Amino acid sequence: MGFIDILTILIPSTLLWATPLIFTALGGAFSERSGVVNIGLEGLMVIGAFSSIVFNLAFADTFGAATPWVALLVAMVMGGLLAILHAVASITFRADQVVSGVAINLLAVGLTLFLVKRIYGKGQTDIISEGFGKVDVPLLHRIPVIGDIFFSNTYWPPFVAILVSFIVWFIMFKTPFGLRLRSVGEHPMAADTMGINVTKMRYIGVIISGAFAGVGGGVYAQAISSDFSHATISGQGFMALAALIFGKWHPLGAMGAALFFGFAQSLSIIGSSIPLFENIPSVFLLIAPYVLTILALTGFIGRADAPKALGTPYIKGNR
Amino acid sequence: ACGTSEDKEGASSGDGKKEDQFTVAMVTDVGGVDDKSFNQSAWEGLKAFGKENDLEKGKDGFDYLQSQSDADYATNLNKLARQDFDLVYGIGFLMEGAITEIAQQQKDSHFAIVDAVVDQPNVASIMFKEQEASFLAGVTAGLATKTNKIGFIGGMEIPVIERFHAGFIAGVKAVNPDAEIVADYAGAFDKAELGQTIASKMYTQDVDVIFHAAGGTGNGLFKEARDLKEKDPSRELWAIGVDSDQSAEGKVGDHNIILTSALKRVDNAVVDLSTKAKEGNFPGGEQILYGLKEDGVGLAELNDELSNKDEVMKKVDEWKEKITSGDVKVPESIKDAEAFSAN
Amino acid sequence: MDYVIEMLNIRKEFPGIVANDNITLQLKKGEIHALLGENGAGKSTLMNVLFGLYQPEQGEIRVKGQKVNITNPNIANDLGIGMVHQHFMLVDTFTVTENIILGREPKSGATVDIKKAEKDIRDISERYGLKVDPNAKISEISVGMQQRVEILKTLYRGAEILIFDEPTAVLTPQEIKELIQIMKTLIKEGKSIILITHKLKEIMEVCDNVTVIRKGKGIGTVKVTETDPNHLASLMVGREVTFKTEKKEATPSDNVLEVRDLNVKDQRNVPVVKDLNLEVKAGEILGIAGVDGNGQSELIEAITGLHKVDSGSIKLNGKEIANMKPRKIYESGVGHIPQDRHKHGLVLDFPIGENMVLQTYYQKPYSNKGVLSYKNIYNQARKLIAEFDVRTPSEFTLARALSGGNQQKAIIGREVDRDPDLLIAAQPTRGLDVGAIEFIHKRLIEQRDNGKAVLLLSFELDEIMNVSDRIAVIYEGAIVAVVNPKETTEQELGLLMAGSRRKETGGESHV
Amino acid sequence: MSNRLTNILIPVISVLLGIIVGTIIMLVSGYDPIAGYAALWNGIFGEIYYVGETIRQVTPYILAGLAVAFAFRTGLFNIGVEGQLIVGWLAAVWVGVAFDDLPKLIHLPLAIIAAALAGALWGFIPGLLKAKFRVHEVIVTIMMNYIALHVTNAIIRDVITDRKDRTDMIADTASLKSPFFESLTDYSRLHWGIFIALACVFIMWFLLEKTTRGYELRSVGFNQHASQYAGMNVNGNIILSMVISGAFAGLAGAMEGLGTFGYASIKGGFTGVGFDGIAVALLGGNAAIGVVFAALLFGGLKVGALNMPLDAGIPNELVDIIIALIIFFVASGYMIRYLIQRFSKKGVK
Ligand SMILES: Nc1ncnc2c1ncn2[C@@H]1O[C@H](COP(=O)(O)OP(=O)(O)OP(=O)(O)O)[C@@H](O)[C@H]1O
Ligand SMILES: Nc1ncnc2c1ncn2[C@@H]1O[C@H](COP(=O)(O)OP(=O)(O)OP(=O)(O)O)[C@@H](O)[C@H]1O
Ligand SMILES: [Mg+2]
Ligand SMILES: [Mg+2]
Repeated sequence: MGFIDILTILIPSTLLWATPLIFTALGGAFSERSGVVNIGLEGLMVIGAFSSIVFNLAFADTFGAATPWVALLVAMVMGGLLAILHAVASITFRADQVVSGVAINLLAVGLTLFLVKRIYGKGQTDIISEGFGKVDVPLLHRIPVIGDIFFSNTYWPPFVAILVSFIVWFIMFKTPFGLRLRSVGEHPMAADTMGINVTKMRYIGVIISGAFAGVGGGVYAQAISSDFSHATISGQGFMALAALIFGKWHPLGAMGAALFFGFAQSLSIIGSSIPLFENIPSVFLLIAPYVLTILALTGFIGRADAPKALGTPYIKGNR
Repeated sequence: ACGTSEDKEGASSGDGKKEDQFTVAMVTDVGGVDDKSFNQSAWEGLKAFGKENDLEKGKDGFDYLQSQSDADYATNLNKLARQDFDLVYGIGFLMEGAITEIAQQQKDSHFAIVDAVVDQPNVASIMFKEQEASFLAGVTAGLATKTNKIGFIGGMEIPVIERFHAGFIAGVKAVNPDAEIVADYAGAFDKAELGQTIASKMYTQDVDVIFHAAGGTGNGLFKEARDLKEKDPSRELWAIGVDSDQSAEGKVGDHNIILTSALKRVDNAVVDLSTKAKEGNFPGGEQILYGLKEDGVGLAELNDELSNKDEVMKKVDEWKEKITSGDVKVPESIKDAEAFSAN
Repeated sequence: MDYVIEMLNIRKEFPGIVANDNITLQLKKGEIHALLGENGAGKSTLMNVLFGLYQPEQGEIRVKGQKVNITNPNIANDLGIGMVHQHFMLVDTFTVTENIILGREPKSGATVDIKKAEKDIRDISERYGLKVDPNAKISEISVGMQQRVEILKTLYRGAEILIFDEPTAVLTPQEIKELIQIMKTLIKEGKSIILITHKLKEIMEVCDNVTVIRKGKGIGTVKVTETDPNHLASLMVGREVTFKTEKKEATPSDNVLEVRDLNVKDQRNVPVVKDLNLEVKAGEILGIAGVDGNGQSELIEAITGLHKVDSGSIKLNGKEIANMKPRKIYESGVGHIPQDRHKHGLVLDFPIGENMVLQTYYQKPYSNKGVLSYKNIYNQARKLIAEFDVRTPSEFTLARALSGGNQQKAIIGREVDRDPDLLIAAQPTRGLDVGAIEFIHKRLIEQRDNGKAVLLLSFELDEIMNVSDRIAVIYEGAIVAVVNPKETTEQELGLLMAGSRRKETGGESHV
Repeated sequence: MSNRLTNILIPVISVLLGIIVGTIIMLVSGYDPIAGYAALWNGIFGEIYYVGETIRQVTPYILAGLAVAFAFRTGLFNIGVEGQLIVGWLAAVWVGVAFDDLPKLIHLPLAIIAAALAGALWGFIPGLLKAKFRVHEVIVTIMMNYIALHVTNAIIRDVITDRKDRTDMIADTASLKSPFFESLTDYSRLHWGIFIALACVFIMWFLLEKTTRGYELRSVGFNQHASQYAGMNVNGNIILSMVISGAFAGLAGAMEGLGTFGYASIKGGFTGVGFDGIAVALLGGNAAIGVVFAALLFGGLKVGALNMPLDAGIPNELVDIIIALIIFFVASGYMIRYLIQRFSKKGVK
């Protein structure tokens, strides 16, 4: 296989892999930047995947080709709704945020499978008919070489994800809202003395994280698995969390980390067809993404500093 | 659930309220009864058997339990045996250990296991000649391909999948010795994204027919094939399903990208074995092989869009005949398959 | 009436304690009004009530005669009240500008208008003489600068009434001088100030009136012109307090600590201690005077093994200890009262009792063959708590719940009780009230009188002058002069600290 | 109301609330809650067999919970219990299969130690990276989980066996199986491992609360700066903590490999026990004894739930929902505490 050939397979699949992780990690950034640990991303993705598939199955006839996009909105809302639970527990009731996140994960899996069995009378849904399909990006795919590698036989959601990453970066670092959100995660008492409603900001952060993770799950379900079962979301939420930390809690960093995961993952699959890697036992290719991540962290990414107030409930008048 | 002793008595003496009813149940692995694979197929067999014999779903007829993890197999099998089911199936090789153990403890209960061999007097082992089904799939693929490049996606590298793989290679070789076969294992049965990437790679490399034996991972193959077809309906590419007829997964507008499916008729085997047991001929301690001949494996309907459908069908029937008659022995290992030649 | 603020009969309770009990404070326009009280008397609480962080159970607040209900800091801001908190309320990772505008961001379109913000800040800082770099990150600027940011925050919000909660506790003398100047400018510009401080000298210098509270109760308000430090101290503590610490003549003997040609680099590999020479003798207190950031912290960390020594020698009782592990150094007879009690001194989430054996838990009698003896640990804790007057509900109370003064007393008790040959005390009285300071100074001198060596680091010239037997002045990583406190003045010290050589004593003499 | 009583009341009230919400869910979904809970109850206590199975399930939960709790108490978040468990499982079985002529007195301890060492090694790596390079342990442990999964699969397939999907059964001399318990509990798979788990509970408690080493570990967990100042070896303690945590997780794997299953097989995904361990630890307040109770609750509900589809026609995921809710309520103890205080105040008046 030629180098360009390899890239034409590698890049679209990298992008596709990374997309759910990007959305979810961006969500994580909102929550964690506001000071609330969100280990429940996995569960929020589950809700997103579930609701998008259920909606897709029910309304494919109504919305036609627009169905997956509308379903993403539904996933977004459902993710946001479930996240409220995390917000109430960890912000208002001062629950340990990790505990609450773990509960979110258990709850999401239990609830969705319970509902699937209740609704469909079986353990998994049917396959959707209107998923995210392959596209050639208009105009861009005509660019020689680049067009083939990046813009042909690809999907829309990755481009949306990358665009959204920049929007999130803009919101977080250029707008008053972003400044306030970050201040609440770094030093809530300082923010409080500046008249910022810490509780409100944290609620917003957590709910947005749910919405984004919902979209992440919805993208995964509709662009990749095409149905919903217990195995649809199995670890992607944790990978997104890893991407968030890897990317140092920065939206673009998280996007980069997610792309890196996607790349390493795709490489491990494409690898067996690259002459150089042909004779490597498959297990080495299978663990490559994870080993590479650890090496990258150890070698040149180094330590990342979490938002200072991450994980601590804000209690007025305490220090 | 009533008291322990009462239940036990029921189990050993075989009387009680279920006296005249032959009851049967199964334990699925984590896949559940709608995994579009052998769990589903087995459950359909149970339902068919139930219908034949006027049984109702439930404790007095036929039922199933789904496992949530490996640790649940034994509990579930035990539970069913304790509920006085006359025959309890364990679906999948993963249950080998659990059945072995429980069969020793519940000597009066009858068990059957699919895809593994358990050497106990009260266990019947159901094995399939997957290679025969995939051989026919290979024949189809070998004749359908235009590019002479054919793909195989395996779930995990385990013996069952290897049999599928071996038969497929042999089948292709039988009708199209020039065709090249590329194979990849995803390392998992439930990772659709892996299947999708592998399929994407293969299709990009000019492969035009891909056969999967990878459970849920295969969903990724179908997704990729559908997406490519949807984008470019004129493109000729195929996917071949496994275990049950997966043609429903292949619809793209007016097209369907599922060429055919290599069937593993767990349902037939279940009905067959249940009937034998009901009639008092439970083949305890035996290993029953279901192949083409026994209707235990087979090939699903060919896709109508296949341009040379009739020719392919003829060839398939020819080879089916050779296999059922015993003229051809389909290799079970990849090594033998590589050496296989059509004469 | 010309009161801008009237807090009348304020009562504020916390679970189990009345922090403010019927306190009245009236602030005139254009005055600097001091609020004085021991640690834990309720000063911060009262100010937090005024700033809207706490709601009083009882009492009334009037702003310019109008009765108001301040339920959150926003309302306080709107009423023109700004507060510089005791513990800075700054986001470390933000720039100066971002910290100042937070919550009141100028906008252009959807974005924060940083340009305009910076301009506004420059304008204000020029007007009040508060020079800052708007682009600098908080984590990269000095404490004095950080305080200016805090003041700017209030001015940016148009505050007319400023509350300063112990602003000078964390500042160097130079910075204090600047701050006093700033406060005077603010008054000239028509602002009114409430100042909390434990330093009576400062009150005498800048304030017009003083309100004294003791254990949550208002004692009364006096005019500064009609009082003196001794009177104020006794009002506050309820007994007579001595200021000039009584001490006998020192009888120094052998060198306990000898530092020769010491070089230390900081994390960024910049040399911060350069060819430093120093010695401390048994039976004396050596004070190190200097402006913050001249290598003091690194010097102490190098001696205690917390920081790598680049070159040079550190001898304790003649034995080389440079680059030994901290534990080895402690075991050879060093005690260390760290600068930052929260970060280094205590494990805040341990009970105060367990904190008492932080360096000795592995030794007998606190443990035996690796198994802790809680009985002995808590016996020791009880002993120290009694001996050092640590006010805590019990020895099982988490260290976090103690007030700063009591935390400090606990640390000092722990270190002194190990009876080290060399006791290093870094800013041991920061933020403490006069009563506590007196107590701690006595303890240090007691150590000296017992024939131990004490190395005292402080930014408070008063403290250095009062307590030390000799004073070493540190400047840019080296000791530039050693003086006898009886033969020098604060002015002279100040000059030395600013880098001017001391001609008459021969410049860089050996210490 | 005394603090201690409140601390006991909170989990109890949480369980009750969880059950109440579970009831509501069943009613709304058209199931019969009484039948549902009866099935659940019978699935735990209905037969001595189920009791045995519950305790069997509780065994690895205790150890996985201890692993998470231990790391937590020392300021580390070990999401890698799952991976450490998997390698421990494999190591135990490997030893169990490979030596068949050793006396039980040597073979069984050897297999158990192998599991602990394997888990410890898997914990050592993130510990080392955290200590030396300040790499966040959460990411590394997540990655190590996947590495464990693939590596153990490859070893089973290509090293221990000849391309088979599971190992042979371990030798009897390495087995934790207990015919005595099995006959006592009507052929449940209850094995001797529960005693190992309980011993570990004691070890964790003793180590953390009673020893100087535990003092250091806790101190480093709370405040690294102060610990360093006090002369403790901060990096060493971080690594040690992960190693001990990993060893507990490895032992949880040994329980599965030497007790419940007797073999190791290729896995398509995680066992879930390691992740449940997080919930168990947190529910148990990260205290050794708390972990035992949490594991009992968790294990009981999980085993009992298996009975719900057959006996009451209710999907067993309902129990997962209830467990999640209980964890929520326990975590939100502040709210319950507040309510209790309001309540008892009113009571006094
Ligand atoms: N958040 C709180 N919760 C409970 N009690 C508190 C709280 N803050 C302060 N207190 C109590 O109120 C009393 C007054 O505390 P405050 O901080 O106002 O003292 P202070 O006069 O500012 O002391 P210092 O001079 O040390 O700053 C303390 O003794 C303490 O017991
Ligand atoms: N969260 C809290 N809960 C209970 N009491 C508290 C709390 N925070 C502070 N306190 C109490 O507040 C009192 C005074 O604390 P404060 O921190 O004001 O002292 P401080 O000397 O000013 O400390 P620092 O030197 O750190 O500024 C102490 O008696 C302490 O018990
Ligand atoms: Mg105060
Ligand atoms: Mg103070």
